[in-house]
Amino acid sequence: MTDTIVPRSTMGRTVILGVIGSDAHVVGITILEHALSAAGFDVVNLGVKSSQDEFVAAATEHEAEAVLVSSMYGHARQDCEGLHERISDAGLDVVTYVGGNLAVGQDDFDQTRATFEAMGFDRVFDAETDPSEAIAALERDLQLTSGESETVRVNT
Amino acid sequence: MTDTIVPRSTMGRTVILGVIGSDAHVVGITILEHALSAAGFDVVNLGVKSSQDEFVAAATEHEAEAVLVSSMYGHARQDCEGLHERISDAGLDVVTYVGGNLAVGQDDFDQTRATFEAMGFDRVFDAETDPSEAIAALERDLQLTSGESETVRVNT
Amino acid sequence: MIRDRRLSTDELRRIDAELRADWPTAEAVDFDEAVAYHESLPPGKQFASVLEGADQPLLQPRAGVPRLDDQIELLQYLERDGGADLLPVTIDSYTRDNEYEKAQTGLEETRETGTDELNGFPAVNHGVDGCRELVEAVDAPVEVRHGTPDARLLAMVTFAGGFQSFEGGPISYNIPYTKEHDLEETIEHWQFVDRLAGAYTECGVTINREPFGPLTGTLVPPSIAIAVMLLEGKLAATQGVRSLTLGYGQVGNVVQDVAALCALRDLGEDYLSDEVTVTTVFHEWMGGFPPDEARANGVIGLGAATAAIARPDKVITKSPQEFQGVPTKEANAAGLRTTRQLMDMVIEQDIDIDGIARERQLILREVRCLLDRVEELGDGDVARGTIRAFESGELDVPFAPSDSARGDVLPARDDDGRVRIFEFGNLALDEEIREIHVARLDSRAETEGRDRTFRMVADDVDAISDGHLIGRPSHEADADPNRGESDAD
Amino acid sequence: MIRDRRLSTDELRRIDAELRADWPTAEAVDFDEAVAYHESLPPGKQFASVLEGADQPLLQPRAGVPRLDDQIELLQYLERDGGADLLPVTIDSYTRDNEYEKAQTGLEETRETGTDELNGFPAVNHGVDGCRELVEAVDAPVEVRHGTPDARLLAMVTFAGGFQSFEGGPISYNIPYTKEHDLEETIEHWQFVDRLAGAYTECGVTINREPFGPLTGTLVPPSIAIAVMLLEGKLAATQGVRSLTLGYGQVGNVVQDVAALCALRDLGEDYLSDEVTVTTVFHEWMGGFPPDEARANGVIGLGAATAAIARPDKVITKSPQEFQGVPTKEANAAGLRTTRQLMDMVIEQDIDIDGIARERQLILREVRCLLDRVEELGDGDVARGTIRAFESGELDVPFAPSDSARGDVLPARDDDGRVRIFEFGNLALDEEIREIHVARLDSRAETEGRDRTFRMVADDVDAISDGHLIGRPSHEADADPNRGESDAD
Ligand code: B12
Ligand code: B12
Repeated sequence: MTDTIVPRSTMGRTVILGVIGSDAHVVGITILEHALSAAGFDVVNLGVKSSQDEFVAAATEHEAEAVLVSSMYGHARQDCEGLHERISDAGLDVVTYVGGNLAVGQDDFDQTRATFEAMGFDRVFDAETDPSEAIAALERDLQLTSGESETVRVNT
Repeated sequence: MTDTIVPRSTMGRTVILGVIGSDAHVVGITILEHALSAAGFDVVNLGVKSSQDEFVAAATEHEAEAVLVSSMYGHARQDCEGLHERISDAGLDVVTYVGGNLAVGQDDFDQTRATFEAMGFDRVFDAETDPSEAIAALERDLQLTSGESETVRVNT
Repeated sequence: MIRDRRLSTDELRRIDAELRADWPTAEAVDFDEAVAYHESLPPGKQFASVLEGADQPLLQPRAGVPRLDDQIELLQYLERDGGADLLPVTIDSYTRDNEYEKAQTGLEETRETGTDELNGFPAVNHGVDGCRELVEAVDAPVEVRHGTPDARLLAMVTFAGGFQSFEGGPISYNIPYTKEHDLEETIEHWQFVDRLAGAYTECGVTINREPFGPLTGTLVPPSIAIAVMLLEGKLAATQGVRSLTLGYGQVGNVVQDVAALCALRDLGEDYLSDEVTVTTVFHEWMGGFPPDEARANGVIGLGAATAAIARPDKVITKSPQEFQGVPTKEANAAGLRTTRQLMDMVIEQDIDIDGIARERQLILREVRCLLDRVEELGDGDVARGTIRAFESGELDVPFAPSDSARGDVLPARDDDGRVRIFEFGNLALDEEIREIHVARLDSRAETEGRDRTFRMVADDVDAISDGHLIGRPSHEADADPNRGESDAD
Repeated sequence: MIRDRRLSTDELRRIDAELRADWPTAEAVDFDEAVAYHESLPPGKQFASVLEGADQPLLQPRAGVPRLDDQIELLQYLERDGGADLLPVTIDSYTRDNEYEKAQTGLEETRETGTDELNGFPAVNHGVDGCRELVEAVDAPVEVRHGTPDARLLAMVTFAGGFQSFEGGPISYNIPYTKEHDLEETIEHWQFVDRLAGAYTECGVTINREPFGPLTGTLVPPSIAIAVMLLEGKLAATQGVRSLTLGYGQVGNVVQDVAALCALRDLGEDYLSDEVTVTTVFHEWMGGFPPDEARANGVIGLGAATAAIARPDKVITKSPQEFQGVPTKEANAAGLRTTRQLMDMVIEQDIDIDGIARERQLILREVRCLLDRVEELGDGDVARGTIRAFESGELDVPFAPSDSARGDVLPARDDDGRVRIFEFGNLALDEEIREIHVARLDSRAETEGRDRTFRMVADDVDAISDGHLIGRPSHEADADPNRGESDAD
């Protein structure tokens, strides 16, 4: 993350990041925050134990283009229920990702992915996800096409 | 095995012990030999890589009451094929046991047991068998009843 | 501001009375009846005496499922097929937040759907009778393991429910587990828990208390963890706790881990009054695991080997399924047996590794530095000192989610894989000690031909799950082909 | 009597010609064409240079199934999902007895029934083309691992088949593997194998040779194993072998294992001529495994930790299914990954354990004693000396099934778990050394309050599979409730 080439296109693009519900696992989003920043995004990190309201409020306030929800402790389904209604109620047009250990126990990830896609998430990531995959996905979903992908050297 | 109480009844009872086929795993029968001797049996240990003929010849020569075949390396089925015909051809009336890692690979032991019982073995033992189990089985099969089970102290 | 002084019986009663309103199951709690109940339990269920009387490290897994019948089956299985010496109930996250209503919903949903909708056992909801049913259904003593900042009601119910050991503490169950809990408040809450444990103890029912040593589980420098253990130990002892098990989470460098456990044991005995019986618990690696059961077994194996050398009184085992989610009972038992086999094979051997004494010296110096500062800041009062030290960042924990800690300190491994401090923040370590850390990390940076940046920290956080101890840049290529994408250095 | 002198080209040709009658596939062997074939192989398949050039211990599993397509699939799997650095073909037992006819039947039956009727890969039956298909189908270099006393035809076919490493030797593939093979004869047969390897080497195709260090795999005292390695090394070097990997099987005591590997490496370099490149291989525990995969992972973990400390050039891994039978490919790969994770986590750490130098000294003294006597008995000729020493029992191997060894020597563990000699037989160790062993075992006997009898040996043989390193009487109760029955002491 030091002295990294980042695409200029990501600069000024705001993403909201946080751990939802009663979940206190902070290490993953700490790593994600650094990686997203290093890749040029403006990251608003809500930290752990963030409520659905906090996600929606932050996205509204910061005119965010994406909301990244992390959940590690196994209660993601319960904690995310209703989130997408709130997002549309707030009139937000954001890309939504969820990632981490999304089910309690030894789940079958395909099934878990289907569950969360059905809830409205644009992408669902498991705990093996490297930050680079999230960045690549954001670049695609926010149409940061290669035409715009001029790069700039950033020292973090 | 030192200074052990053994039932007098086992004394003078001869058992043949050996590893059949091309199998060179000697540690198991070494342990078995000591345990059987300590329990009072007269043990004729043929060692490893013993042929069916050697088992039959030894049982005849020593008027043995039991033949204990060990096989560890996975070729037991092939190596034991025909053994029981030879035993009856020789007019022997012996109890036959087979034990060890009787199949190649991760077998289902119930199936393996059935295979070897069908071949004529009176008892089939897996590699978890402790010598004491073989001794207990011999005492039952050779009708060394508790009436006879006077004991004697032996120093090995 | 709160002080480190023993709660009076009146205060204890008053708080107890208040808490009874929080959830209906509290009504069933009756202290005297509970003492009698504990006295009726056989010696094999007396946690403190089983633990303190053992001549080899005892093994204990983590395990919690929502339903009582399932929890009983799980613990019986871990006892029988895992050979666990001590058993746990791990409490669910809603209970940890005192959201008994949500826990109730989760429990009921679980009963209806048959799939677990909670990540642990909601002991408050199960109530005194549920807890006793559990305690009676197994042979080994059972501990409550949770992560609850305000564990007062949980303690009331579970102590009355027959449990004789209770994990946590005001710092260790605040800093790593919460966001907005005030440290002063959690100290106050834990004074109640510890006083309640003390009250049982005075009636002849020793309640073992176990501060949570691993903290955030992620590259916590040993001296920080040990300082927290001693502070919590002292706070508990003030309230009358007489059986204390101080914890430490494996960092993965054998010399540092053995040294830290020695230091923890020695300091525990020095720092705490003679009335307290101090034991130690070693947690197998608490950070991110490899996403592969075979490799996870390698991590567990190193924990077992370290335990055999350091000989703590207790070892908390991990399962090969740690990475993915709450393990199956089979995987949990497998973690116990892998640990047992390796530990038993090594424990009879004399293994003296060079450099342990020196590392231990360094840890001792650091802990003294931290504790002296707490003493100063509190004018001799541990409670005040602790609050002030965390406020100023003179005490700090890496990756702490709680607002009660600065979370400025950042760790990284040195060239030998020992955890050093990369970013000190305001941490109360003297210049000489800081120089040692800086020098060690400089020499690693040199080995790797790169600067000391957050990247190094991030690489170290991922290293074990990627198959290494140290997050070297050279490892990245083989660890994950996708990795390269985001870094052009 | 045979002598340790290099076979002439004529002798080599004559024997080669004779062997061609043994099995039809021998006809396809053409030395010059084979050299050209080897030269066409990419650098990554050149066994000796891959092994000798590595900067970390390389991992290699054991693996052999009867069918070629299955063997290819198996090796590709172990490479891809196990991360094996070096690959094996383990040869079946009939081929080891030169019973190519029986192997053929087993192979055909396997093809018909779909279940494996051989315990390994019948390379002679698969012939030169089959071997090459295998070598080409994988990326890593492949070694032939077998246990064949008369491996001449196997060597001819497999060397021509593109394999560049060949396990075994006249002692190590006789004493533990046979009953009636004469040692003089096996030395003669291996002179051919080694000369053939030498001939390839002289043409620029280095064939790596690897004497089988674990011998009977069961509590072999390190000095005995090392002496055998050096003797076989010398015999091979005489025939022109230039890449030698000397082996050692883990005994489970970390200090003794690390000391033994140091001693092996040092003596290998001292004792063998400078033209020979000596590397070492460490075999994870070769004795009886626990009948439980979780516990087996503990045994494997200790092997990995030991390897990380001792840093041999190569590690042969075990699988968690070792106890029961030939492992599935998944279990085999799991053994590799467990080993890799633990080894990689420890290898960057400086771990210097006390007492290694002293144990190493003892091993060195013992090996010198044994080798000096061989030298004497052979009037300076290793071949003769070896034969005579085994005849007289001055060299001996515990639990040796072969009539060529006395098999009088019996090992037992001391109080620290190190393998000592309990029954010396005629072993050529001086009085002072014997006294050390006796004293160590006496002190164990005292600890256990029992006499030194065969029972102790038997208990030690079972100990690891029962969950311990040392077969203490106190362990029996918990290990196996049936145990008690046969012993009333
Ligand atoms: C460290 C740890 C802890 C620490 C956390 C300290 C802290 N405050 O952060 C402590 C010890 C306090 C802890 C507590 C608990 N933990 Co915990 N913990 C872990 C552990 C070992 C490592 C997590 C970690 O830090 N990994 C390292 C980081 C870098 O990786 P990561 O978190 O996976 O994040 C990466 C990816 O997942 C991904 N990612 C994550 N989120 C998102 C989101 C998006 C949008 C994207 C694209 C990517 C992404 O990118 C991240 C960066 O690379 C995991 C198991 C494991 N993974 O090995 C268990 C684990 C997550 N914990 C678990 C549980 C259950 C708990 C507890 C409830 C206790 C309990 N019952 O045992 C409490 C929860 C308390 C609470 N209220 O949150 C379970 C969850 C079970 C489940 N889902 O089925 C796990 C899986 C362990 C287990 N097998 O049981 N834990
Ligand atoms: C040590 C060992 C070796 C040593 C043997 C030295 C020697 N000469 O004895 C060496 C290294 C030389 C070796 C070689 C081979 N081995 Co090996 N070996 C083992 C190992 C690790 C331990 C065996 C042992 O000594 N156990 C300790 C003794 C005390 O226990 P035991 O042998 O099981 O015997 C007890 C019981 O089984 C029972 N018992 C045995 N027989 C009988 C008979 C009766 C009637 C009764 C009642 C009881 C009984 O009582 C015994 C005493 O308690 C086993 C795996 C394991 N078990 O962990 C593999 C194993 C037996 N070997 C195996 C194989 C395949 C081989 C080889 C063919 C090499 C190869 N392809 O990899 C060669 C065979 C060469 C040959 N021709 O025989 C396989 C067998 C596979 C299968 N059946 O599917 C095993 C299971 C390993 C594996 N998982 O692949 N081996």
